[in-house]
Amino acid sequence: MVNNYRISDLMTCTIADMLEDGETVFHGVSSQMPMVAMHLARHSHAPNLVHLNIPGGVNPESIKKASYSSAGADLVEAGESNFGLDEIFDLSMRGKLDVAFLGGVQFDRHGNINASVIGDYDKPKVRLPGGAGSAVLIPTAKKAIIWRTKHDPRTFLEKVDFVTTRGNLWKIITPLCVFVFQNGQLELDTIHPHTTIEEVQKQTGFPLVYDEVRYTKSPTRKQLQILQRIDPDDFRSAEM
Amino acid sequence: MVNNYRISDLMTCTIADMLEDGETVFHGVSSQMPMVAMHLARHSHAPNLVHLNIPGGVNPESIKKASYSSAGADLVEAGESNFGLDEIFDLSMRGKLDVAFLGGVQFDRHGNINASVIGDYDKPKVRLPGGAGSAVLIPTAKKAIIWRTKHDPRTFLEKVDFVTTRGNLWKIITPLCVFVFQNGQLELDTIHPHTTIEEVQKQTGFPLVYDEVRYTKSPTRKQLQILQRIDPDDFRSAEM
Amino acid sequence: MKKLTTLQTAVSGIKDHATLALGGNVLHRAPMAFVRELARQQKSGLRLVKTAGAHDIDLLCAVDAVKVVDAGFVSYETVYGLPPHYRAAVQTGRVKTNEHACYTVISALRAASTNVPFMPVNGLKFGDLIDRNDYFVVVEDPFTKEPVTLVRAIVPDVAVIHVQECDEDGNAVIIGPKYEDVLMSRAADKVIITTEQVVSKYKMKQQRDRIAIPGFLVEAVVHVPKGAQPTSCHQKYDVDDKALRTFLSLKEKQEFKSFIDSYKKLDYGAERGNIRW
Amino acid sequence: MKKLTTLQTAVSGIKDHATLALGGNVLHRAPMAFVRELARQQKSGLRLVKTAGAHDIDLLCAVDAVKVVDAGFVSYETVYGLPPHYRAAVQTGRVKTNEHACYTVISALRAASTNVPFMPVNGLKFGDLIDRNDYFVVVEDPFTKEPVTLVRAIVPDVAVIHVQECDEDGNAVIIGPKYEDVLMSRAADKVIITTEQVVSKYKMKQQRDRIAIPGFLVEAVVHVPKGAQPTSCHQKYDVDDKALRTFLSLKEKQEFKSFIDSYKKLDYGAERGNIRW
Repeated sequence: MVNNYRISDLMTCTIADMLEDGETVFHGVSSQMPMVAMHLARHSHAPNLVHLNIPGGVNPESIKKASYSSAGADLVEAGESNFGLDEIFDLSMRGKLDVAFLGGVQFDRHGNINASVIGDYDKPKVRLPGGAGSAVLIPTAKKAIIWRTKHDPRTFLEKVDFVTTRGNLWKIITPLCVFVFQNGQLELDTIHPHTTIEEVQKQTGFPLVYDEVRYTKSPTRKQLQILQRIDPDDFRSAEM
Repeated sequence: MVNNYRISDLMTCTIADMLEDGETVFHGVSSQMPMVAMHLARHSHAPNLVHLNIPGGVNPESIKKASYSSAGADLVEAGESNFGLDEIFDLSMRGKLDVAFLGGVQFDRHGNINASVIGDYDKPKVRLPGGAGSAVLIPTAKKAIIWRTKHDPRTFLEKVDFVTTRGNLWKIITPLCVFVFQNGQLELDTIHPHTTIEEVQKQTGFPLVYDEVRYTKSPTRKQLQILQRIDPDDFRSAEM
Repeated sequence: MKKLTTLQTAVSGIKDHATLALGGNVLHRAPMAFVRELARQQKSGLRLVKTAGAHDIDLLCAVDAVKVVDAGFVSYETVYGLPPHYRAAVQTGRVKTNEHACYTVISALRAASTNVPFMPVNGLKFGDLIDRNDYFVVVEDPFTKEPVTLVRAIVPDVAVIHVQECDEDGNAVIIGPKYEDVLMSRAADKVIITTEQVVSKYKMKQQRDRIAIPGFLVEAVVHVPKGAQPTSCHQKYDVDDKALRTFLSLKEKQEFKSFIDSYKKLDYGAERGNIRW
Repeated sequence: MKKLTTLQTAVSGIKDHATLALGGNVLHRAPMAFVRELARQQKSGLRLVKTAGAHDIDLLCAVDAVKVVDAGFVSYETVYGLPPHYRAAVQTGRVKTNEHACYTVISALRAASTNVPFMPVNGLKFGDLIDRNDYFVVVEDPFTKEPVTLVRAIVPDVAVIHVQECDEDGNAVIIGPKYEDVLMSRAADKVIITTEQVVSKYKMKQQRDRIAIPGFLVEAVVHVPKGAQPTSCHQKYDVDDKALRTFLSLKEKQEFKSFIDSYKKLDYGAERGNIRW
């Protein structure tokens, strides 16, 4: 047990722990945290994980140059082969993408995800960036993992304004907790060591569902050491 | 006017004369004669003709190594870029393939083409090789040209056993004549200098349609010289 | 069949209300010089097609050149945040967003590239996008009788693609990720290439296996070094952080104009012979 | 996750009645060692998928291993003429031919690669193939109300592809024309690579832009130098004229067996260490 870690470290390590050896895993644009987490997994328990990304570099050896982007050419230059975005989508359609990392802005207890609009679809109050691949990847990837660096009642709410998609949502990780989608609803999986169940409930716009309060495992010393080495410029904290 | 040419030379030069500068032109497998004709056109009146082929070499500089095949890697090695068969089909679907060279075994006066079977489709008397791309290229290429090295009443007949396809058939060239498909029927365009209208009629299983008997232009001295240079191993006669 | 032309001439051929597919992805290899010239020539009513756009779509929305955006995602990347001009244009109703799932843009372009009216899409099974967008429809598969979602074809009038190397015949090499550019070049009715370098036909032939877009598909070639700035162009330059931040801080019409005009020298440089080929 | 295996083991995993996509085209880069081992192991009821086949399909028809052929064209090239064993098998009703238009094989594989039940095909508009084959159907386009022809997906159980270079992870380089091999590797449920050379991961990484099939799609890698003979393998060997003429002259079951067995030494050579990697 170590204490010298930040929330971004905890989240990154928790994401890495969700990944199994040999899985094919995709992340999109503006996805530095999952990208680092995938590398952490490859450098620890999942050396045969297949890392796929938008520019199409399979298993980039290093992510140190990925800087502001997680869709840049560096991932191709460092890759061991090329597999472009169109092919990754096709792979997921064929049921052969194990894990997809995706975003979203609103989430409700029924596992609905909104990345499209706040307000009316045709005349929105807020036009969001859009779901990118979510609407086809969340229904087809075997496990969809959402990460959010914000956790408040406007993000996790009773009913989303618009259903961009739903489907094989597996886990959602936030700065406060991990949700798991099971039994047709978003249930609390673990809360992070630095928070309380009251705090998580206060920041969540629907009643939390759980049997007992479990805590997220803290990063190990080894994980933090690897992080230091593979992500020295701290891209994992870019969104924090 | 020269006389020291063979039927294969005449056919090859006649085919070349059908091609215009700047056109995109495709030939398939076992298509040495059109392949040589395309090169003849590129070396005379159509330097900007775009030569497309199954292995995907765009505008191969030389066809001297094509030997027994017109689908071999030599066409790629000598090409200026790559454009594979799937892409050529797509191009034709988009209405951007100007000319396609195709084969066939039976042809009738209504422009129907059979490359599939003699006899019943499910239990054929003779199973033919199949229409290859014909069934999608003849309806979509702007002009389809058929070449045959055989001209007899079993090839040109009243009614084909099976309609593999029909569509934008433009011309058919044989050792005896050139047919043109117009007014919804196969009409006689020209007969070759060495034959007679009686001979052509005798070898054709339906009544010839023509206003007057016109003769196919003989190869020019220049064309024969170019042929000698670009096809020294006489691939153009492979089927004769 | 001279294909080499000037930026102004190439852009002057674009009609108002044209459907344009823009190459690159988010902040990478967007055809920005072409986009800026569209703004300078005050094109309007454009329909923009891209899986994931950023500065290109945002800039054209800022100058009111856009009517419809077909995209899966429109945003700058993490450090630059959301696209203010695109959002304002959509929220005030000036621009209509056809929200796609990125893949459905790809599917719609694939339909165009094979000239069929629609493409079936697995995966688009749940959610409001299917109901709210009239370019999706669910039908019964005639073979299995199961429901299947179709997306309608999108045929761009022009695909505009910025590349690192091109010869005068239009044979184009893309170094690094190609994103949807190859597909766009097959889906569009016409293809315009803007290029960092115009290389000799001889040099191009030496690297023919790297050619992503064969010349016979290309209508026009424009020599514009730095033509993707302020987005990145692999092996040539990185994102221009300062320029992007400047643009994102602008609010007024006159400011957009000044920003766009500040690139004039760069965008027209090669034509004036200031930059050697 | 060891992928390197022997020819016998790789073939032993193929079930009777499996649907196999065979790489290469007519007399070029057909996976002949694998095909011969299918014959040796007396597989039966196979469904073969290929745009244009020749010796591969003809040989498997000769030994009665085939039930269905999905292809646009089956024939040797000009100098060798028609495929006698395929024709005899079809004409006696032992083999059913699903005649395609080459492109419709591509379309059916594209449908498989995107996991949709069918693919719309422009161009297939006229003729008896549409009516006589139940894998084509004409429906009304829901967007335009025009008729459109659909071809049903073909999902190969296994794609078998012979390449020049592959590493032990399955990253495969095809030198020269790729034909439909890349598509097949995406359409099939499993991919088996037979390869002239097994190269180091280091060497493969140096040429990563030439990789046609990334390793993570590949189930098994079999080292079989000369594995395409008597068809050609670009930059390795040309068509074996004598062997093809010999095969075409054969008539009896025992003759086929002898012909196939005459390749045993070659086909198993690398496993026995007779051929250096």
